Amino acid sequence: MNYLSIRNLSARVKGGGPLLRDVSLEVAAGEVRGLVGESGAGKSMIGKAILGILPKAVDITEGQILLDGTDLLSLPPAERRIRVGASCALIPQDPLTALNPSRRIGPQITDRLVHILGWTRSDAEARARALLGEVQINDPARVLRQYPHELSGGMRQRILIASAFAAEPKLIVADEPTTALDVTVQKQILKLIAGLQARHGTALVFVTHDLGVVSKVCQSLSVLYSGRVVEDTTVTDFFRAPKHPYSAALLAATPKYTDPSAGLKPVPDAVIAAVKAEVERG
Amino acid sequence: MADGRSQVRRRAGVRLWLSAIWLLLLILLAIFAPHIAPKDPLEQDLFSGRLPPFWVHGADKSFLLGTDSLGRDVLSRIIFGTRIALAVAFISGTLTCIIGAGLGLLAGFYRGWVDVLVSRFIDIWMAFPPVLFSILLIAVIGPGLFSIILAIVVIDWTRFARVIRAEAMSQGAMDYVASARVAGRGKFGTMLREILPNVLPIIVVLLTLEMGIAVIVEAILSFVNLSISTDDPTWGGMISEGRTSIHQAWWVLVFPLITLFLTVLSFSQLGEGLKDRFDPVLR
Amino acid sequence: MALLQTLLLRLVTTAVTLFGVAVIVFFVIRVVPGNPIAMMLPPGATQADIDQLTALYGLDKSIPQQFLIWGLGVLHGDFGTSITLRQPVLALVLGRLPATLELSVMALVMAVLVGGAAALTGTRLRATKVEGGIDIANGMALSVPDFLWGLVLILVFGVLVPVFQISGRVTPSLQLPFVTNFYLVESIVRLRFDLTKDLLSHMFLPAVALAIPLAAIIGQLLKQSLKETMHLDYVTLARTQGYSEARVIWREALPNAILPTLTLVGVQFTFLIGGTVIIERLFSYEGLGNMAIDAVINRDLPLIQGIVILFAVIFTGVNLVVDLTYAALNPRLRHG
Amino acid sequence: MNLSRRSLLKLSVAAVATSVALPSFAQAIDELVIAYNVTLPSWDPTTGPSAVNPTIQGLYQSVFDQFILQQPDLKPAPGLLTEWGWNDDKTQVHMTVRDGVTWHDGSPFTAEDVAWSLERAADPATGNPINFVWSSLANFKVDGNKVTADVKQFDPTIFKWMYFLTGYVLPKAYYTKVGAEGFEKAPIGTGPYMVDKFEQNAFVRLKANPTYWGGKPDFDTVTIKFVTDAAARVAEIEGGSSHVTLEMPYEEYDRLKGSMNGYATPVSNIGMIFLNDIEVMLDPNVRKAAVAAIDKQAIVDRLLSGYGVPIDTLETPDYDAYDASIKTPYDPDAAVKLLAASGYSVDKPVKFTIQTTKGYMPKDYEMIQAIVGLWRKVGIEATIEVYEIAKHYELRAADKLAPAAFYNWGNSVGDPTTSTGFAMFGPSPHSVWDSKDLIDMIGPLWGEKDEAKRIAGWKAVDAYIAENAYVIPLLQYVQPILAAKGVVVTPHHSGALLPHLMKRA
Repeated sequence: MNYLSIRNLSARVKGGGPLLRDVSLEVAAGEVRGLVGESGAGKSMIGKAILGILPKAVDITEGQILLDGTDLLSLPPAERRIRVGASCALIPQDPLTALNPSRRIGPQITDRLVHILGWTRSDAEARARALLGEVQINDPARVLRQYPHELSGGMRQRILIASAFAAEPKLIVADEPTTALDVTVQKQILKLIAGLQARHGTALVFVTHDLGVVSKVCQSLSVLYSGRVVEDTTVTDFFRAPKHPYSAALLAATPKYTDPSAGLKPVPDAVIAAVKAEVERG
Repeated sequence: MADGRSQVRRRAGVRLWLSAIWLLLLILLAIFAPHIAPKDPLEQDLFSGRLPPFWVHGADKSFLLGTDSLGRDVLSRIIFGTRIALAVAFISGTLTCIIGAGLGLLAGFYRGWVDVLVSRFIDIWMAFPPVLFSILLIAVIGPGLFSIILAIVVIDWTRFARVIRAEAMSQGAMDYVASARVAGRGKFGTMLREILPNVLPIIVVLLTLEMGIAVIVEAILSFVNLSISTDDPTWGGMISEGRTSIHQAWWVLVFPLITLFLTVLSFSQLGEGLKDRFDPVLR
Repeated sequence: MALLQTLLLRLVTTAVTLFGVAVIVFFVIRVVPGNPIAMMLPPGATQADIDQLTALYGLDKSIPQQFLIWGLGVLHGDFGTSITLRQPVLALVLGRLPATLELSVMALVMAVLVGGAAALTGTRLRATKVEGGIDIANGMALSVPDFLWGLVLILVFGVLVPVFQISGRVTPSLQLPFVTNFYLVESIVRLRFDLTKDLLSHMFLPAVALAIPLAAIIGQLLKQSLKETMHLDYVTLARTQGYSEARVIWREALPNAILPTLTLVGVQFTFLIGGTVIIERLFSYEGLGNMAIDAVINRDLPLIQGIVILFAVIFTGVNLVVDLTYAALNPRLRHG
Repeated sequence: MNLSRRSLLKLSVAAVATSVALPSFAQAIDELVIAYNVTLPSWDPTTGPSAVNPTIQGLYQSVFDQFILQQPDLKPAPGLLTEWGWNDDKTQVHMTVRDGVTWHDGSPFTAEDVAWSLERAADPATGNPINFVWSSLANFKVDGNKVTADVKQFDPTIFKWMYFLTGYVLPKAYYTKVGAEGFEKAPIGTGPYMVDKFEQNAFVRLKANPTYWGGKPDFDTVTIKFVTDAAARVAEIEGGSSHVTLEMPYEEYDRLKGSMNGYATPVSNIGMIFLNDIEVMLDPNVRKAAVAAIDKQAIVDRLLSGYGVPIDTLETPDYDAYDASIKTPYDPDAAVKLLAASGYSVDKPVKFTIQTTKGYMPKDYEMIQAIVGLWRKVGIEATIEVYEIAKHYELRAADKLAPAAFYNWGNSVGDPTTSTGFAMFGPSPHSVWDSKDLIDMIGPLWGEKDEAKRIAGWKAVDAYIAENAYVIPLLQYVQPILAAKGVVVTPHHSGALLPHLMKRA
């Protein structure tokens, strides 16, 4: 039984157009699944749906989100909150705004362990120090007492990652965790996430528009276009021979490290028209 | 490619429309007062004093909302009172806005000694207790429409100045201003063409709120018996006159109060509505 | 070090502000028609009497001269004697300040509680009928002048349902063992809760009348600031961690939303003290405001001067305190 | 002076309550609470602005005694002075001082206190506003319980001032010991009540003076709360937190008098319109038309719920020089004819400004609005200008009042000099009409030694003023007083509300 299985999930804006169209997705325990697509394709919307943080103006019209066998959508809000809080975590996109400016780093990691998971304060603090070590922060005790504005973007993202893994979640949703960082720091952060994921065996849903990132971190991926999953395959098969024309075009539009002079080919209009038609047909 | 976010339409502001309609109604009343008002607001008849509104027993149908202690028609006085209320609201509102926003813009954008001077001026001005200062002011220049407007402008311009100065400062720090300067435009030109348009929405919002406040200040000054000296009817004057015979002729106080209340409410809801409309990021 | 430097700068600017206020008030009230001497002329007084009385109160000298005398006096604590009350102005004004301060602080506390609750509920139930209702209530509270709220309260609680006292600050027949003029504070300190009850029963209605518009303003500002904070990432992150909506608002959004509202509350507080003039008049509450109106009506120049200067000191003082608390609360400023 | 049946009804009968008594007053009142309409600025009744403020004299008369006692009907009676008068050629005055009286601190009251009080009033340095009257007496001599003084300049009203503004006796020993500021903090007098506790602008608690020469008052403790807002005063008495209050709107008096003891007494305070001898007012037709066009009875009945006595001269029925035969009847047609004679009409009205206070006296502003309305019907267009009472004094002292200016003139002594005299005598800074004919007519009356001749002289002046319409007298104010069932009040025609005249029902 897969840890996370999304079945025929559709969502629309209140009094507006569709956002997700009949999305189905399976993620086994410990698996790293990439969600790929152009911005606005609905990939981060799926992440938000799993964690239950969809904007108020978005309604889920049908479908199920089974987490470890239980459909989150059928649970009463309070129970769903506790279950997600205990077993899932989010690595946010922009570290600069994802930490509460008026509170120290320490409590922002330990509070959740104490309040939601019922740990003792001392265990929580020990855990926080350990995790900061795992994300290569050399003086954890001092950092725990500092305020967010005293730290760089890279440091903050490390703290957020540490905070996510601290609760030993079964599933982590990483919502484009490196987009807001500059390139040099990106590589370190990706290596960090991959390392921690392997060690902790956490299932990871990795939302990104960068196929390069997918190739380095993910085992499988789903390609999305305008709210619909157009292809669902393993990373190796995708890069060897993408089945769907849109996937192939997408791959072609990505710079190859191996052959920099190959030049970029934008997704041809014909392909766009075809996939649009397919998606509209529903 | 349908991006969900752009379709989140702002819920049509019912309150916004209601307040706009009420204010339009007032403007019409003010302009066509002589034709609309059933009676001459100043005409007295001591022997038909304190007649109740039409639906109450013992009413005189020709006085729809009853008469005050001097036998003047309450409805006509409210209608003519609209003229003074809107005059006070628009004139003092605009003046406050021009002076306050102007100084605020200069201080916020030019910084330096201009900012120091204006800020000191604001501090000194805000150190005066508002109501007491207006009483003193009116004692100097004597009561009357002009002095009320002056009193409101003198007290409230600091409200504009402070907000616009802060806004101009934050806008001034933004990149689009630097790029305009790089494009060789003079400092004053930049302020007018770059900063002002972005600060304008807030000015408009503050302006509508200020108009509401002006109407209330006129009512407060009437309570302290310093409002308009002439016979011309003002809502504030009617409310303070109606106060003494609240038990016998409640309508003399209640109807102008309702009108004042709806007007000020409309101004504030209009201000709120505009604030949401102008807000760049759709909430 | 930075904090000390800003403090010094602030003190200098405060001094400049106070001096500016003193000069302006001094000249404005001397230009006011209706000099106090004319007030005292009984039937039959002759021009000689007028000159003699004017000299007695030192009003015959030129205005700059009068300002100099007054200024020197102020430097060593003598603000002159009130013409109508025939007592030193400083003693009068300081004697009355505690009553107004207590009333204003009580009104502020009420406003913060009610306004805060309205903002939190408005945010918690945003985009629902409840929030619409709260907005309307805020609008209504602001659309009626506070003296009319006072009137309504007098009619309802003074006459129809006589639950609260409607005039004065304390029941005259009570023996007050107080040393300072801070009756409320001292009654609590001395554990005389019977007196506290009586004081509160007198202060409740005027405080409510003052608090209503202020609560609306605080409610609107805090809700606006809260709603903006609710969209920030760290709030969303907290939701994913399992915190309930209410706790998210209380723990994450509120602390960061309070800061911008604080400065505005500081400013409103000084307007509040200025605004007590009307409410004190209506409730015959013997604070600074009530004395101020009599001073203006009777053209008691030294007293008006003293009252306005005191208001200026309070205003600049409150501003200073607000700025310091803002710096203290805001970690970015505290840790340099 | 015609009294319509309706207003007569209201005046003569004290409306004793018949319907159900207010529950909270069933039991007897041990501590009387009065809601007073003005605050007491200072305790020295002889200096500063409060010394000439008529509305405060009631508070002073509860604690201090005047040289001579004024009875509720304004007539004088023996007070601290049992006997007083001039010598034959009126070059000296003599006074006999009552004995067996003590100050509130127990010290004895002697002739020394009387002499010292008079000397102090005569001394310009103390700032007594009525100095010009008291300085007409000099070199006071005390002999046992007799005080004599020389008359530097004969003033026929000197003894009347002894029961009028600043005519109070202060304790010589105590005052010299504690000084002005000490006296302000702990004032003592010989009056019916002693000051127990005073809270500025809030209240004063009085304790009955057990050894008062006029008999110990009924209520042992009296609290006078200063409640300047009329609506608040009404709420005080209706809500039961005060037993007696005064000066509430007449409509409220009518509403509440049924369920309480109500008293409506004409007092020594009149509403009038000064006419300034400038602009259009120089034309007698305009002045006479202005007077004839005012229906004073209608204004009293409609605006003041009938509480007011229309008057045609500056004297009220209680005053010494009152002459009922002087009439200026309401005659709008005559007004139109008079105006036509000077070329004015409803279409081409005469224009001038009328100044008035707003909210200073009951319905002052509404009365002027009503008068302007009446004037508009006959061809007079007056624009109203509102000013504060302080500005009125300023303009009057500088003789810069508008052609017409509303004012109220208090005169609890009832003597013509302090009403018609000071209001109409050119040289006095208080007069507004300064024509030579009136100055010559009033001049000799100041020093007239023969009382009958003096009064007759003033009556002639009043008639002359009415005939030439040099001023527009309007009405004598009626003071409304409401008291709980358990309290019977004796109103004083001077308008002073005196706790020691209040008895338990």
